[in-house]
Amino acid sequence: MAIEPSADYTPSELMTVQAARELPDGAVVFVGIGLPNLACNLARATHAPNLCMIYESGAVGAIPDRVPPSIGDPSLVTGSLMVASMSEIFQFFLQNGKIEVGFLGGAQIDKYGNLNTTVVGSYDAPKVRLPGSGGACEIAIFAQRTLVVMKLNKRAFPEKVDFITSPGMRSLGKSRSEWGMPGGGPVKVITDKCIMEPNPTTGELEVSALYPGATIENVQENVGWKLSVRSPLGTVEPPNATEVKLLREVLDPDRLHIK
Amino acid sequence: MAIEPSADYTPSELMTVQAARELPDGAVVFVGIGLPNLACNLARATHAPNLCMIYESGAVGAIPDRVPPSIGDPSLVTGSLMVASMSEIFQFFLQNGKIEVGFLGGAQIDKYGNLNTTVVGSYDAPKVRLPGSGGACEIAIFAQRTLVVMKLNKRAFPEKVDFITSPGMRSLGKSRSEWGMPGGGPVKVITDKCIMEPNPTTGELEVSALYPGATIENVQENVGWKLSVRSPLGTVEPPNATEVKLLREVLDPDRLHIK
Amino acid sequence: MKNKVVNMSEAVASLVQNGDTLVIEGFTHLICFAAAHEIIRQGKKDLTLARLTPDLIYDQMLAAGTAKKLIFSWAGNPGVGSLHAFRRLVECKPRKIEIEEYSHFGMVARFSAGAANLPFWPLRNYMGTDIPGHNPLIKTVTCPFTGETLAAVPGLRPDITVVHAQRADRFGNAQVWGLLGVQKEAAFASKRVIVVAEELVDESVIRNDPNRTLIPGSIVSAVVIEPWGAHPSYAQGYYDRDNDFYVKWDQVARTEESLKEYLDRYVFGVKNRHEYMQIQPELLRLKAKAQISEGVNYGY
Amino acid sequence: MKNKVVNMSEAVASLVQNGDTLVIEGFTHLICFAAAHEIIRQGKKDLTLARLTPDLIYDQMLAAGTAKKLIFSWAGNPGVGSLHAFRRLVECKPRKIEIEEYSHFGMVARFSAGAANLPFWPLRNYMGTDIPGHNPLIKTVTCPFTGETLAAVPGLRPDITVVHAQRADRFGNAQVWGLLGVQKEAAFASKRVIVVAEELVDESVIRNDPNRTLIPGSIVSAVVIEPWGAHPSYAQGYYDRDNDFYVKWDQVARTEESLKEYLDRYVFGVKNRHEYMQIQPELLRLKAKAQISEGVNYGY
Repeated sequence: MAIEPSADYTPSELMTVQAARELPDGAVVFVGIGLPNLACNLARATHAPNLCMIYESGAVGAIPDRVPPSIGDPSLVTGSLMVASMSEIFQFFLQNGKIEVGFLGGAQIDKYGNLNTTVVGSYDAPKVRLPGSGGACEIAIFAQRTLVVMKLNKRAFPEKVDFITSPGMRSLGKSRSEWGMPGGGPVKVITDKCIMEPNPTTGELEVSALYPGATIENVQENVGWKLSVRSPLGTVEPPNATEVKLLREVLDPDRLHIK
Repeated sequence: MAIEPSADYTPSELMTVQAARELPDGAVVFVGIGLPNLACNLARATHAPNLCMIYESGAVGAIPDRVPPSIGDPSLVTGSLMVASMSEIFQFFLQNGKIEVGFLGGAQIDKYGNLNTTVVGSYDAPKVRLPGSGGACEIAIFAQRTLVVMKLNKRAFPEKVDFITSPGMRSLGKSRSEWGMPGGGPVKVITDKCIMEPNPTTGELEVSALYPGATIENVQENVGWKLSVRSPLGTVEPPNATEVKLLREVLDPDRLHIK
Repeated sequence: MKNKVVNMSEAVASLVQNGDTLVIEGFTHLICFAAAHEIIRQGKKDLTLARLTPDLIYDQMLAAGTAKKLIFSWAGNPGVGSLHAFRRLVECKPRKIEIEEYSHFGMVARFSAGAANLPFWPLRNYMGTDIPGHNPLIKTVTCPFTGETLAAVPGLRPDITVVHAQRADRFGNAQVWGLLGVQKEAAFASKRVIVVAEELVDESVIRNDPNRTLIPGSIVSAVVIEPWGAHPSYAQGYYDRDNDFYVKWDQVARTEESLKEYLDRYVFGVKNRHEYMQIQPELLRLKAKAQISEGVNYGY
Repeated sequence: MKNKVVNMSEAVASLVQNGDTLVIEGFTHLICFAAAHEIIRQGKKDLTLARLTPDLIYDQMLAAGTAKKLIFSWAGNPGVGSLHAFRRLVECKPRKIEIEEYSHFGMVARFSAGAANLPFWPLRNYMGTDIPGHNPLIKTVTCPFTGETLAAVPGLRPDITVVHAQRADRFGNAQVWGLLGVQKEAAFASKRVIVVAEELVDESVIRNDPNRTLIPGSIVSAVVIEPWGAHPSYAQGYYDRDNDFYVKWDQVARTEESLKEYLDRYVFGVKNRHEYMQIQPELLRLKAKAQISEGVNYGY
């Protein structure tokens, strides 16, 4: 595999590559659509050929031969290892702790990694009504760990979300362990400028690595709470030429997800 | 179909024919092995071609091409309409009230139609340890009605069973409705000398019809409680030649179940 | 068993009542738009619509005024964005429809309880979220063995459920492959069931492979044979999902006017699914390619 | 994924520990006698054996002294009569093994709860029966919506479950058709899973028909390829049930001596299933006849 760095890459490509690298070979991953799906396929095409991709629609071990526009695409079934009913997906896989990594995103994430995909404004008089939980609530509760992929933006990173759809490290006044949540919660938040990780004591998201060219000030001005910064700060390997080529030519040639 | 009466028939044949006649065309029947299985197949071959036979093993709409020696026989699957998991059989079919008729038998039946297939003697020091409930307990509770097929015998028809595996019309001091049991209970007990039915008020089994040649005294001497007798007593059509021929030549040619 | 085959118009007229709790399930796969369109055409109203993903199908039914309430867990246009008709009804105070909201797991649990005839279903969910705070039907139950507190949702027993299947016989024995969603649970939970199939097959085809049967004819009230009945959703092995239509819907539904034009042309403007397909011959491009599985031995 | 294929001796040695709660499921169909025999040969002991129908397989394991406890719902010889080794252990006071007894529905519920990682499972059962009076693990739970009292059984989480399948790939993706029993629930409930298959197939065979997959390789610890591994039980499409053997067992098990002779010859007297079949060439008469299902289209 080429390790030459890519001459150019977009923020979406950078995020996708970072997410892909978080997936160890052989892991059982609960995949959402869009960038997470691309990240999984990129991992499969590079360092993790045995990644097991599971979709809430019931497809297990999917190997889609096109970019699936939805998590229930027929291409996720053809050639997959198993079709599970949704009752099995939620009870026997998720609630039973068989999902190692879950991907999440949302309209808002707050300083404890709580995600909102339900409503901007108040529930009874919404400014924007979002789709709601889908499986996100239970992915956040049960997956052994979750990865959040979201672009930085002051409105998307408030100190407190308008509605907690998917709980993070601390929600409604209690920590995950106080709530008795089985999964590990959001271990990494992958943004377009940095990576955040929860503080092991407080559960607050703090900057753990900056991307090449980004500054803490860049990040802070897009985030609604006072950011802590880890010391020493981790480094991030930029996308290499192979990864970018795969994304552009094989995995998302029509640029459905990578802008 | 010939309606000429059969020149001869055995008590088992008589019981099987009586049971078959209780099955309306199109009914969904939960089938056990032995005489109930024969009765269902006889009904299918005569007046009820659309009987839907369901087995606790998961076979739905079975049309076995041999006499199945067990309720999990492969012949129940080949050519059946559906294979359900046992979780579906017990939850979606039985508990959900979708079974119209259930067949039961046992080592003992008492005056309220309670059945014992668990133990003769005490549970902790059994005289005879029987197999136990299997699905009988829940068939008794959930089937819209049950049919019991058992030969008369004083030890088999005690006033009170040693262990209630499958509740009848009244058990542990309460009626079915007081217990909140969804199914209708044992509407008929088909023996080799008579048919018994529960008294609508007390729930006690009483003689509702006598077979040709049998007397109340014959019956009473084999039963451990003082029998009430309905008036007028119903009549029972003996097996006809077609029924006996089917049983002997087609449905149980090796006399596995009919002795 | 008796022959239950009727046409969609007869099935909807006789089995869907105003005020019913109606379920048309199918997770991305096998969503029966043909039934929804006929319900709209017949002017059914005051329905409570339940479904994990309301999707375009309930966006259309909401826009057409058939519903008074929505029970759901994800109200979006999959892979595209918002459901605009839905949003117009709920982004106002007071809302123009009632909503009752869960997560997918909660909806699956409600159908599972319904199918098992249980009054509730336990799940380890919803702690630390705002979901139960806005839905009084999410309660808790205490485990009699461990003392743990679990979430509980009530069983859902629809009046009528429409199950779209790849094939069925005339008695309603229905076979499905590919994604299964919660169609089996929804059907067993329901008082009445309409099976809509792409293809009518002889009973012998069903009996040839009984492990493929999703629901037995014994719980089915009517069978409708409706090729392409799931478009713009898909039927594995029959036709692909019309992803372009899902993208286009984002524009169509953006205003009440353009949505009404759509309904006038494609729902009220046709008598049935056959006419719907006739005015869109280009849809035949979605016909599935062949990738046939191998048989297995059921002999003994 | 890594290749998990090992032989039965290795699988049992590394994955079955003395004192484990062990499940070998399969309702009449796909009961893995090959695994039971190897467990007996290796002298495993103090096992808690759980299974709906102990059947001949646990009668043999009980007779061989592998178990301290039995969890079950129907302990008979299906279609024949009694399990004599079982009866010798329980028709005495005090019993020579512990027993914990349910009905089938109760056992199904215990496995379902285990697979779903729930501490209990609710069911409307056991009212008016003597079963809960002899099993303190059958309790009640109150519905938080209706106030009804339901029965509840605790989740069962075996240490090790053996699933016999018609075919599997080397990663443990296992396919089953015909009767499904509670094998899926038992496998998902279990900490460790051994898949035993009649036939090793390439991953592409599994991917050719994903709706037939009962359990995914991701929950499987080891794969054993063991043709005829279920005899005297059966594997649909591979061989018929040996009904004669079930009848014969009634005599074999009637005395401790004749049962010991059986074990000496057919279990201890052979190294593995291959030898077991070699000394009984007449069993090949049970080979299944062909009745092949037709394929379905997975294309789009």
